[in-house]
Amino acid sequence: MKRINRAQLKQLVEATLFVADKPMSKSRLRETTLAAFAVSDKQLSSVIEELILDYQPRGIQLVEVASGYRFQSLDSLAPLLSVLWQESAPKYSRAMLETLALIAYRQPITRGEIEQVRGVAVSSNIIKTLTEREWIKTVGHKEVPGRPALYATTKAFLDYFSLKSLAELPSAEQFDVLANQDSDDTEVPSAMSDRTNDKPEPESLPTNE
Amino acid sequence: MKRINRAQLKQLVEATLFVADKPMSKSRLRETTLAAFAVSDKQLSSVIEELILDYQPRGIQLVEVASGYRFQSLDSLAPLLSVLWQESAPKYSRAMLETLALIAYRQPITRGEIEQVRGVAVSSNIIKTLTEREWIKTVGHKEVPGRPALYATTKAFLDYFSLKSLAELPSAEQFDVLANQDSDDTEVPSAMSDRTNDKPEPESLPTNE
Amino acid sequence: MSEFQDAGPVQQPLPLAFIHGQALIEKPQDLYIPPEALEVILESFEGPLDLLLYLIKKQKFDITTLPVAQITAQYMEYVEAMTALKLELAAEYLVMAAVLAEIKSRLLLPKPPSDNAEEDDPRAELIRRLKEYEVVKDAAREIDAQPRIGRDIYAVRGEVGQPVQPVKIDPDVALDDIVHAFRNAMKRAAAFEHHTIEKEVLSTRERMSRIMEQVSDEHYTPLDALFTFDEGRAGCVVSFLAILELVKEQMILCTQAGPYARIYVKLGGYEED
Repeated sequence: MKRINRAQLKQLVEATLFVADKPMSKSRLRETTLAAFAVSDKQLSSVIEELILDYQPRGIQLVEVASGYRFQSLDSLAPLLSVLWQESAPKYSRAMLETLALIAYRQPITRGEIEQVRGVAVSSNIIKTLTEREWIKTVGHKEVPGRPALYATTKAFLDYFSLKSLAELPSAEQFDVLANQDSDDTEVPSAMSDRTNDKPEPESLPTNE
Repeated sequence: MKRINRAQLKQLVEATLFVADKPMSKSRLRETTLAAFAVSDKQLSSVIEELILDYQPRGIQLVEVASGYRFQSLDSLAPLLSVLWQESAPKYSRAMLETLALIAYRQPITRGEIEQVRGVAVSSNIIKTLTEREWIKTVGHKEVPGRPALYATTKAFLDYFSLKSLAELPSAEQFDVLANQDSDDTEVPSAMSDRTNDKPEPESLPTNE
Repeated sequence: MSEFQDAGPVQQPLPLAFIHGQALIEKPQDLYIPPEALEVILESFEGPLDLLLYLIKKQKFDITTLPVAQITAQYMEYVEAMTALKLELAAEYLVMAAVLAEIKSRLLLPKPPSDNAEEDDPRAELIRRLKEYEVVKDAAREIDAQPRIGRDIYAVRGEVGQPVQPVKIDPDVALDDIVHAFRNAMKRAAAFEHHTIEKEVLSTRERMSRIMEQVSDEHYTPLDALFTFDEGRAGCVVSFLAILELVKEQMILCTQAGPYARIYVKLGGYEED
């Protein structure tokens, strides 16, 4: 293990996060550019914290999202920066957003369960698009006839929406309230009452790495 | 034309250069993100100069290249950053493995001698790849016209295959006997017509699994 | 609570649809709707729950006190209008119509004595579903408002200062592969010799004869004159082998004045010096 001084470590972490094409976690940093160096957890954390502070007043920010740290433009500059790209950001249909919301809040969930809550069929196209965007993935199959796929959101979904974990999703409390109501409700065979707790844990659940 | 204060201008220029996927000249900046603002040449130049200075001690630098300004990682960090990009080399072709095998069992051996046994030319690429992997090396020259290089395997070759010495290579004689037994094989002539010795053909590799 | 919910549907209604550029705020009170408009209205709803929620909000009813009679009547008007216009009505709308009809009829029936009146309310399940759907609808809206890459955030794409060579991961090789490769090479070599000797001998012999014809015993022929470019490498090799064979068999004689000098060929064996 080679030695690296603090200034060099800071430069290396900064440059790595800058050139990487995806957010990088501390452990990913350790596996790649820091692999050859003796760096303590404390050192690495303090260097990253310092970088976050360094960039606070700047036009770009170092932020933590689900799968790690990344540099991104200052939120308030987005409208001005959008002229750099010809194409505007895609808009998503309500059907797609509602499906995504259900997968995000109720994961793991089957297509049938989504349809039950929404009251309409979920088109295969929506599932396909969300899968292709790598926002959702199949995390298992429900042990009921037909063994339907169980969907969950991915870290890429959280990254895209600048979230560190599912807990940061807006209106998470409302869902909690609903879920609690359901659990008290013994009579109504609800869409949620058949959810079990022994489902495979999706990767995108809040983590503390 | 809207007004923009110096701090905002600096943030906007910084963010633009950070998120743009190409270097941007001052005029390109004026045409895009600065289009709506009243900015003098002097202001713009001084903001860019200030940014260049700001980043001087950092792992990322603002530099001017032919087509404009761009942020890039510190030159000296490039070798450390290269681990972020990894490429898997294609599996070795049969030609490569046979060449290596002949060098291992018949060392020291010239390229011509390998060609004689294999019945086809040995591409320079094969010798280069094996040399770069440090599995073979030139140990001398054969005292015949042209003084061809004599190849032998290295210690790294033995290490890779967990061999203490060449004597531990599975007995060649044993295979010679086998080879003689198999030489009646009717399939053999078809193997001779194979001239694609540079191309990977992993499927045709004999395996013992 | 989102803007949409805070604003009463009457004071600040959300346009249901845009028809020929005009916002259609509310379903016209008399049920006459131009067919194209109804189609758009239908498309603007994400299913029967969405339509029911719209009707409830429009009448400023509370979901929890779901006035089944009124809502059912309005819902049926929609469904009937859609059916009358022969619009392709999603099956879900008809299922909901049946649910509403069932609830209505159960409410009309005399209530059997029960300990828990609340649980027996036939509206309970529909109310629960409506509340649940409303939460999902809000959540979808909030996810949409969440900052996203490409719209609110631009990710940084950094360049490396110097061109970097990607780290190459060498393929794995098993010792067995080497042994088999050796075995195969030897196996083929045996076959190769066997086949080629016959072939090559023939063509070399043939070439030997032709070379014998070309050279004379009177004067020297330059060696390079025996090679023709149009034959390609294989032809040159055959010629070369033929010459070597001829020299070996002392049928021709090669002489060279000095190192790197031109080589000349003459018919006949080594001259007895």
